[in-house]
Amino acid sequence: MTTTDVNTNLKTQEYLINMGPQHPAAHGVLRLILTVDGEIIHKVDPDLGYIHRSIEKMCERDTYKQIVHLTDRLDYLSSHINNEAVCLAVENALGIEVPDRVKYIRTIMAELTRLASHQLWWGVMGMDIGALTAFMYAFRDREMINDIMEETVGARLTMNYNIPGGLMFDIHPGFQKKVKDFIKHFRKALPEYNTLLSDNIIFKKRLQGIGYISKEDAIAYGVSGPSARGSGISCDVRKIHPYSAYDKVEFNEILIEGGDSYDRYMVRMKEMEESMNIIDQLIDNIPEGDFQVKTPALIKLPKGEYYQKVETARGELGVFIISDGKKSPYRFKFRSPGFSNLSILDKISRGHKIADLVAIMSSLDFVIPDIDR
Amino acid sequence: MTRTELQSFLTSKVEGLEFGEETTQYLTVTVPREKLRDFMFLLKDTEELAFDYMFSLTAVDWFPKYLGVVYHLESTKYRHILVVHVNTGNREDDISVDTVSDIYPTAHFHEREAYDLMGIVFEGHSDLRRLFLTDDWVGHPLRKDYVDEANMIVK
Amino acid sequence: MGVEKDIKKEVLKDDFPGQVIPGGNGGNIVVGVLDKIINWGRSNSLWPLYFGTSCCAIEMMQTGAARHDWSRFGFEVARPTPRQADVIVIAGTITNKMAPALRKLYDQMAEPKYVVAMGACAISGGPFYYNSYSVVRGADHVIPVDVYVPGCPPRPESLLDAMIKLQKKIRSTKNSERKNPIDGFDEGK
Amino acid sequence: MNAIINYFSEVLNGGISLLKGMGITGKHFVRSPKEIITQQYPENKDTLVFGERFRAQLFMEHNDENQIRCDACQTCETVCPNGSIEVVWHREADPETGKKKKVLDKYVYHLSMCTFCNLCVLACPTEAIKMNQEFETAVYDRSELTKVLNKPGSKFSQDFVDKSLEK
Repeated sequence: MTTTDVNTNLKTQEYLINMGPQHPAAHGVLRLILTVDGEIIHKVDPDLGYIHRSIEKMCERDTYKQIVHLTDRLDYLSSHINNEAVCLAVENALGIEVPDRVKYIRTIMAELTRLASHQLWWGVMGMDIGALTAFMYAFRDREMINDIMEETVGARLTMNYNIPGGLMFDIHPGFQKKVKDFIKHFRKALPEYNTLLSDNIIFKKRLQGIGYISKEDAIAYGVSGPSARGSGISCDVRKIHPYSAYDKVEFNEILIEGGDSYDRYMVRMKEMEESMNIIDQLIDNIPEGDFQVKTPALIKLPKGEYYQKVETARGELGVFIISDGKKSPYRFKFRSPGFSNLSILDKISRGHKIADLVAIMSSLDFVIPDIDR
Repeated sequence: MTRTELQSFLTSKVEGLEFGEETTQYLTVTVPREKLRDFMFLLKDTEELAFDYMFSLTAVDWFPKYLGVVYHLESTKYRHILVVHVNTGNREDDISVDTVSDIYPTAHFHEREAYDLMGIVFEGHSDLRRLFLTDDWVGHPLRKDYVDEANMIVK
Repeated sequence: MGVEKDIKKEVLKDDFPGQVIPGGNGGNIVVGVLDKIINWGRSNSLWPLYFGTSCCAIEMMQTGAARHDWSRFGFEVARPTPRQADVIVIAGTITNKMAPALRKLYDQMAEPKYVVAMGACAISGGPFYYNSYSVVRGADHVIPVDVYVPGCPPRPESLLDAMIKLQKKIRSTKNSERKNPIDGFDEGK
Repeated sequence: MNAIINYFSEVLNGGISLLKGMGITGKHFVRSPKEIITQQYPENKDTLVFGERFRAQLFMEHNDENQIRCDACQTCETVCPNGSIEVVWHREADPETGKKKKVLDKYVYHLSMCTFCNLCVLACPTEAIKMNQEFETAVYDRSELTKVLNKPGSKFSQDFVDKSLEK
């Protein structure tokens, strides 16, 4: 028998492996049932619901002002943007135009949230791949954003700063200076990140050519956000359907044609620069004015259907409200970016090894409560 | 295409469509259940429409009449948006809708979610199982008449 | 420790009137010092299990990062496997589907084991207490909890405070009288 | 031949990129102690300052005469999204006017369920409740997290309300 004969005649049997629900690389409580042959993945079957908290059902009993605080807990890394989505949907339905000051502050806050989210993703991605130092650097700089949030909003992570009709408080007097200090610091820190991780040869080898998403697949599976932009699809809601102050700022939509994990990684790294550019353009020009529009104590939306898209750090978040004219919505649906991004996981990880699956999951940047709702 | 163009184009191609009121945010159309798959193929494959991106699939309980599914479609080429409604028959025993998961692969998970939480049966779906809840869960929690005294404390 | 337990059983009779003051033969001093040493060791090398389900996990990670740095107290070795961990920090909501997994993890941990319930969800279900059909109203329905730290999520200092309080609790236990916290838990004792 | 050259150049590049990365950590290692950001938490308790809006738990303001501003209107109870506030009250005839009015018995606050969304504080018409910054709230027993915010014997006072609303 020659060596080739041995290989072809070798009989193997597929078997099942459970990954999760408590797995350090699963970013939470995602359970994947893997069908593997040796170390090669043949099928990935995500088993969700380990953090399904019935938020959509709860929304049907809450008033619109109360719903906002639940959205903090969906995708907690972009909590401000989630709040904004609900508030925008309610404002559009009521026909309220919020003052420019609100729009500017919301946009700055949203970009700060995006920066914080991407920083966390960067640190955790490094950790998943095996580079533990990245975590420390990312969280060092993330604390600065948390401090800014704490001073103006009063909470570090789950902010609940938006209310239908504006903002809960005006910005803190020290807000602008602190944000500028942070941007100044972060402009120096970002090249450090790149030297530490992006240019590292081991890191590149772990990511390049892993988890390829083609353009057609990305659209068909509804992939959005940086994960889709890594395949070269223009899908940035901030550009296509601008909301808040995004139509007043100039920024580039980062598009990389490659489609593998490293490209998705690079999209996010470059997006951080763009976020800083957006903040730079707005921070000195926050117009004077009110930070709130008076809304009735009990908001009742007119009968109908309302949809609002926003771009969170993970992709396109949709809020779909069906109202029957009462104080609570008839049906409240979140189109969460992670849910659609997860649906492609099976397709792109087939044929890869289990260690690569960790890299793919990191590069798609899941937040499980956002998927499970 | 603009909203009115879209509406007239669709009317000329398919019969039996019901369009929503003028005031809705996006153009809304209700499709008869039997025509759903043909309609979706038309939306995706027609050059002028090119609705290739389904960004949301929502199951709704139109209590007490029927259940419904709402599809949000967008074209990545032209950036126009269409909302498609489809309704099941009687809410008690006739709750099936044809699947679109082979036309839009993203619907695969969304339909499983809708089946899990609302109990809509998607005919032709390759793998219709519960997604969030355990397999032995009784009932479909997002329905309006769902009661669960053991797990739910109603305020 | 086991030896002392046996002696006590012999001496104590059921009909003994009044309170029993254990010890008195000098062995107690040795055990007392031993207790201190053991507790000192235990309390300063609490290895947490990596168990973050939702938002609180982020604050837990912040606590482990540079600014707050819980390795100053010996907590830094976050273990993914329950076999090597001493304490579960339940950081996030426990749902009905997750509860068996949590219990399994707890059962797999080696004695002595401790539990910190971090955040409103882990204490009582928090925002999901009412109207939710899939959330466990408090992790202490599933496993015994030693320290509760409220907040949504609690800030890192709060978690550090909770961990310090857990250390205090460990230091004040007498190892001769310690029992497995899960004993009788399911019967509601 | 090419493959061998590629192999060795990759090894070389890999070594360089590793050294670069380690250079950064090395640089941070020898930086001045002023740039150390680690907080010595239990030791620095006296100097620890949070943002002034930071919310850690709800409390009810009492003045020196044990008066409160809460007239048991229950607005906070209605706006609270997760039922962390329960207002227990009874009706009592006002000694001056004879009108029956709500009187607060107990203001029960479930710290274990609160999400610090601040809706109750914003909704309160008399500014009776506020958020404070006492963050060291960890307890050994869950029942300690249910608190009664009004002190025993406290009374509602309209003067107190007027005075603080003037400010």
